[in-house]
Amino acid sequence: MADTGENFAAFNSRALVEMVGGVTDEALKVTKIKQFLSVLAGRFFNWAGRKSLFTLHLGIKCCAIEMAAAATPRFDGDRFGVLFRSSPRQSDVLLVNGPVSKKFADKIVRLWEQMPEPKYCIAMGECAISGGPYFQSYNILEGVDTVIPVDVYIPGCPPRPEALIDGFGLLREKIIRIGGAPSSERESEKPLIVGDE
Amino acid sequence: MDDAYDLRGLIFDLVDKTIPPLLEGTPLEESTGQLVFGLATFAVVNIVFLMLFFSQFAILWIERKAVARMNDRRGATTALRSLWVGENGVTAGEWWNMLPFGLGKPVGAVNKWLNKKFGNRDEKFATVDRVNNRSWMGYSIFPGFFQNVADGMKFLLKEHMVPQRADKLIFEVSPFLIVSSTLLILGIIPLSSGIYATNPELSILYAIAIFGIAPIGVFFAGWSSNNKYTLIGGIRSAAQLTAYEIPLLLTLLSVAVLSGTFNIIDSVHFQHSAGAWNLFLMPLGAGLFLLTMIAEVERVPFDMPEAEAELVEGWWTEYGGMRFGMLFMAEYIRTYAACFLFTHFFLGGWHLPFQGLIGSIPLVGGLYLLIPGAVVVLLKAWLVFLLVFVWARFSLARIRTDQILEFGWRILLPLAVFQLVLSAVYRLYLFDPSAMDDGTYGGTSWDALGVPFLIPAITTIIWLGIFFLMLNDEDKSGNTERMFHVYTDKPAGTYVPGQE
Amino acid sequence: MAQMWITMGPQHPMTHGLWTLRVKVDGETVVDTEAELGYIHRGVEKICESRDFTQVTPYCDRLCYVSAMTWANSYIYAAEDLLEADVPERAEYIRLISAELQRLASHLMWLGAFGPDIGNLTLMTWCMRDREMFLDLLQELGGSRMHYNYPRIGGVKRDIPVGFADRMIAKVKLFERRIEEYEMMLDESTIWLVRLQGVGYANAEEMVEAGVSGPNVRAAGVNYDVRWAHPYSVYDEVDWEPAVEKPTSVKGADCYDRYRVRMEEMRQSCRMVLDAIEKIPGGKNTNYANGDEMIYQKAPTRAPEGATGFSNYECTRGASQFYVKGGGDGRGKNPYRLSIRSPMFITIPFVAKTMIGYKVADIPAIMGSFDPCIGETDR
Amino acid sequence: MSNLGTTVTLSQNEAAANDCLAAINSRFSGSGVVASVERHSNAKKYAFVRITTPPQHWQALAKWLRFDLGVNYCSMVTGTHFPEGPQERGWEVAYHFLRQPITDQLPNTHTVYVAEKLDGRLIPMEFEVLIPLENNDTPTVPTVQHIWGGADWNEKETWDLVGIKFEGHKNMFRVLNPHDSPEGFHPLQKQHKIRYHDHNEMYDDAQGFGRKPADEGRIK
Repeated sequence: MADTGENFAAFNSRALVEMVGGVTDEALKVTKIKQFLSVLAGRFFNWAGRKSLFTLHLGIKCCAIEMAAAATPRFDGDRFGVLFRSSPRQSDVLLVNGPVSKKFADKIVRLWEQMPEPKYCIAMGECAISGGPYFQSYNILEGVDTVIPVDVYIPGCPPRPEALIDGFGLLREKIIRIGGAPSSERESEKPLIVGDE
Repeated sequence: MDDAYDLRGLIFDLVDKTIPPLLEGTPLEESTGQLVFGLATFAVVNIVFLMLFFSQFAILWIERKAVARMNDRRGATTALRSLWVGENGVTAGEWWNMLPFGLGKPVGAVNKWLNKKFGNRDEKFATVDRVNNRSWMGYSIFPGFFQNVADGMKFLLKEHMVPQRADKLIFEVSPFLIVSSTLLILGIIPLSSGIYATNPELSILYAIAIFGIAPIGVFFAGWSSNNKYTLIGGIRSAAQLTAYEIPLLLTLLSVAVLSGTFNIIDSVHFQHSAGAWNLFLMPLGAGLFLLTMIAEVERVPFDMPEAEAELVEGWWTEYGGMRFGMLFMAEYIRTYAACFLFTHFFLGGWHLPFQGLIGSIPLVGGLYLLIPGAVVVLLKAWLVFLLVFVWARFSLARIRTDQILEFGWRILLPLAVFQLVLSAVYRLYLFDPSAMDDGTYGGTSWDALGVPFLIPAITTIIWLGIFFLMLNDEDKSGNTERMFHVYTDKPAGTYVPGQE
Repeated sequence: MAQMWITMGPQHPMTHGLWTLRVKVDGETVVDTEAELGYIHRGVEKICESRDFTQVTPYCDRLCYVSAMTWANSYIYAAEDLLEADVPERAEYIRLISAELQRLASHLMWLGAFGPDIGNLTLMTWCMRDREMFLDLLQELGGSRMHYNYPRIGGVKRDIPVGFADRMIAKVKLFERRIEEYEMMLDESTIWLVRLQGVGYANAEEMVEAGVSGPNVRAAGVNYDVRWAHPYSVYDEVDWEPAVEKPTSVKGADCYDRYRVRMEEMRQSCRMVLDAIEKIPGGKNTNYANGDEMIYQKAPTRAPEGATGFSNYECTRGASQFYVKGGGDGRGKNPYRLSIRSPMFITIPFVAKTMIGYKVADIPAIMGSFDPCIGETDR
Repeated sequence: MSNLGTTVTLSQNEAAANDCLAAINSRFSGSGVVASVERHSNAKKYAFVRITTPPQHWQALAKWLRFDLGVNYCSMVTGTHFPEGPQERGWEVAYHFLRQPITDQLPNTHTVYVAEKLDGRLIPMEFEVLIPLENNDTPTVPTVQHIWGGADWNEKETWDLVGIKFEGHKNMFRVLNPHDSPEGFHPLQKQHKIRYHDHNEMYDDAQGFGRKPADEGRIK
């Protein structure tokens, strides 16, 4: 017992911290409090993430007018937490509301890369989905999904503001499922389509 | 008069009773006093800060609701009516029908009558059917109240981005500079004479000094983001705040001169014991204080630093995630602190209006005096926020930079000096120190010629007259070419609301 | 401060669309500007060469997203010039009414976008709110909120529904009151005046030299309006006056003049539709079936090689012109060449040069007062 | 009915058009410049002046129109490609001009034109100038950028889309197509076909998910 190599003085603080941490961790695991806390925090943050969707104030074409109409008193998207910010750093949703031309393609990719994760992309209107009436044009990409992964498609030319709000509702349901996963990790997620049965 | 609810004294007594017996015989015994003070102060500070923080959600909520109503209907000019009269008689959930025993029926009747009287006369063309049911399972108490909570928590989740070529150290530091200096303001703001974190002797100077720190952080943020918008925003902010600090300081100096102290709580006490609120003694000072404070907290019409139209988001364009959330919160804390300071300097703090008169009524007066001072202060602060900050923000346009600076230097500064002289004259020649009384009824120091409240009444009437003159001085005959020069059959501005 | 270039756009609150304004500033003063367009160039002219004359109308709807009806009418007049179609008078009246309602909606959209430029957020929601009234009216005609595809070559798609006249009169009379509310809020606000008056001067001859037209020129004091210079519909039969402005300086019209002239145009449009709905032949509460000769006369669908059609139309932003060549597709079913003249395409470079010498904070005021619309600019 | 906005009558319009025609013929007779008075066949059947000029006379004609005839507004420039056209008309440039009674204003005044009292140059009039070009690969026409400011960006656009060179045009660049478009790519020339021009691949993928643009490599 004399020379087991252990003595009280050699009991350093890191070991103490590890021991205490392990004990509390075990205690939390045994009493299920850890699981409870993690589930609770996940629920709360998921709620927060889907209740406040700041949208980038980007007006490309016709649908931009319906986007503005959706924010005004008759439709009032603000009651769903849809708020428009002018800076991509502070926005969660990139609402592509118009055709993406060759000249604008790299710009919109840059806007998408400037947005912090978790970020979502909504393709609003036929032009953003497939090129729409201009699918034959020499200067228009066939849909924004050729350059940006799209989460929700809102068909219509232009879709009514109710459809836009419905699209945000679909995005909420998707966020309930995927949580705050970054856009690179949800390539497998099938995009949702408004009005799709 | 001290507030009846002395939370601070209560907690100090509690700690003083509980702690010393525990320390009997321990080596800590000789430092009992410090320990008691530390623990009690810790408790009080926590309580006060929690009260301030949770009541701040009400600020954001009030702004959202008021703005929704203003934008719904007539806009700022008549929006306050539509705060209680809903859109076409539709309020956000007919909450009065949810009260038990039909207690809310009279409210509903009054609402209906108000709608018939003042509501839109064009229900059948009404193009806005604002969704009237934001309730949760039928209960719509505080609809939309927790939206701000969701926003704040979402910011916690967001990725933290620093621009590649930004000056990373300063970029990271400046939000904390702004937020910490803003939080320090709340330390000296009393909720009543018994509920405050700390009460330094020169708290007015302290408040102004702290208010002056955040602009440095703003300038750092604008410069370090390596973005031209933020750079212009930061420089604008520096120039504007320099121009508006000085009138603010002079206005507060005139307040201090009038009330003879540099302490916020003492100035509130003075207003009561002298018999009249400062608002009625220096309306000009109150107006200057509000103007300069709006410029200090950078809200419309003085929000050049974050002018959304030309500078994308102003000096915080590059901030995202929780940094942006903290900056956003700091903005509103500054606004809230400005409302509190106005309440304490000009609206008599925690003293009820006509406390002496109504308090002297038997029965009712006693109940009236039972209203806690903290509630009075909060209500006054929210009212100031609603009537001044929100209303101005959503009814006015944005002024250009050079116009802002010219206004500050050429108009506000001389007016502030004039107000300082005026308050000195009031204090020296019109003030009767012998008549001060710190009782329930307040003093009568501002009586003159035996007429009660003569000086405040005359001052208010004079300033209201000047305000009215300046309101209607626009020389229609002088600038007919400007106002009425469109080739039209009906000139502009001839519409009288309420007339068909 | 040293001079530096600031790139505003393509995503910027000032641009009202997708384009880039490169500004060289010295401190807060604008020294030089460059405009760059083409971010939503769709090649409509190329696509229309493979569509027949009826299929072109939806593309013309989508040229300008806030005044679809006027652009569709503009193309329809060019096609009628090419195909030599006759239009019944009731259809002309309906076109006039629809175009003027669209003009009201478009000017409201302009005012709503102009408010945030100056910093007044309430104006946006007010205008969008009142715009919904006219969108509902146009929806009764065209069936959609924005893109109606309503006029046809030789008439209109369908007649005005029963009860449309009463609803329209009620809403327009209400809106005349609302205009006075706007003026009560804006014209009597000193901040609004000091932000707009004396900013962005542009005089008439410079603007005409540069190709600017429409309300922007009328704001400079000259009442040149296609609707009386080359009248194309029944504008000579209804009661109206071109809105003309008195500029207060030799330097021409400033932002306030342009704001005033558009407010006045809204009044005149109200006056016009209120008069036209009374004078409409066939009665305002009768509804003719689709294809009835009161509202539609069948037009030839093929144009020979070499035939050309040209229309000069007072759109909401100026004179919009179409130049159509027949004989495409070998059999003359398609236009061989469809050329579109957009007023904003010529105006925007001029406005960019107008900003030189003013402050950075004036850029949105000047740009917004000219009412840019990028959909018709880039085509 | 007020004194503003009464319209120009057809007789005024006809007379003004004939005056312009006579002036043009007296000035440019026998130089290959052919002018005629045409009528629109749409709404009000208004008359306009159509001029056909060879490109070498175009600048002289333009100066004369601008400064002598008071044609102060260049509204649109249209270039057309006729691959199968005759040798002398393989390309065509069509200018459209308006004569607007625009004058600068003294302060606090506005001009109220009473249309019945208008005469001479104050009567609004449309002009259409057609310039046929040789059927070769480098169609060239002298610019009028320095005569009408409004022609500046119109000519830029015409060169960008159709590929007609305006010699003497200063600061010519692509206004609508991307700056990195290949040299000589002018989409409105007839040899360029639109995507899916033979209507086959259109209906393969209705949702358009799997479809990638033909020019995917050029972006990003």
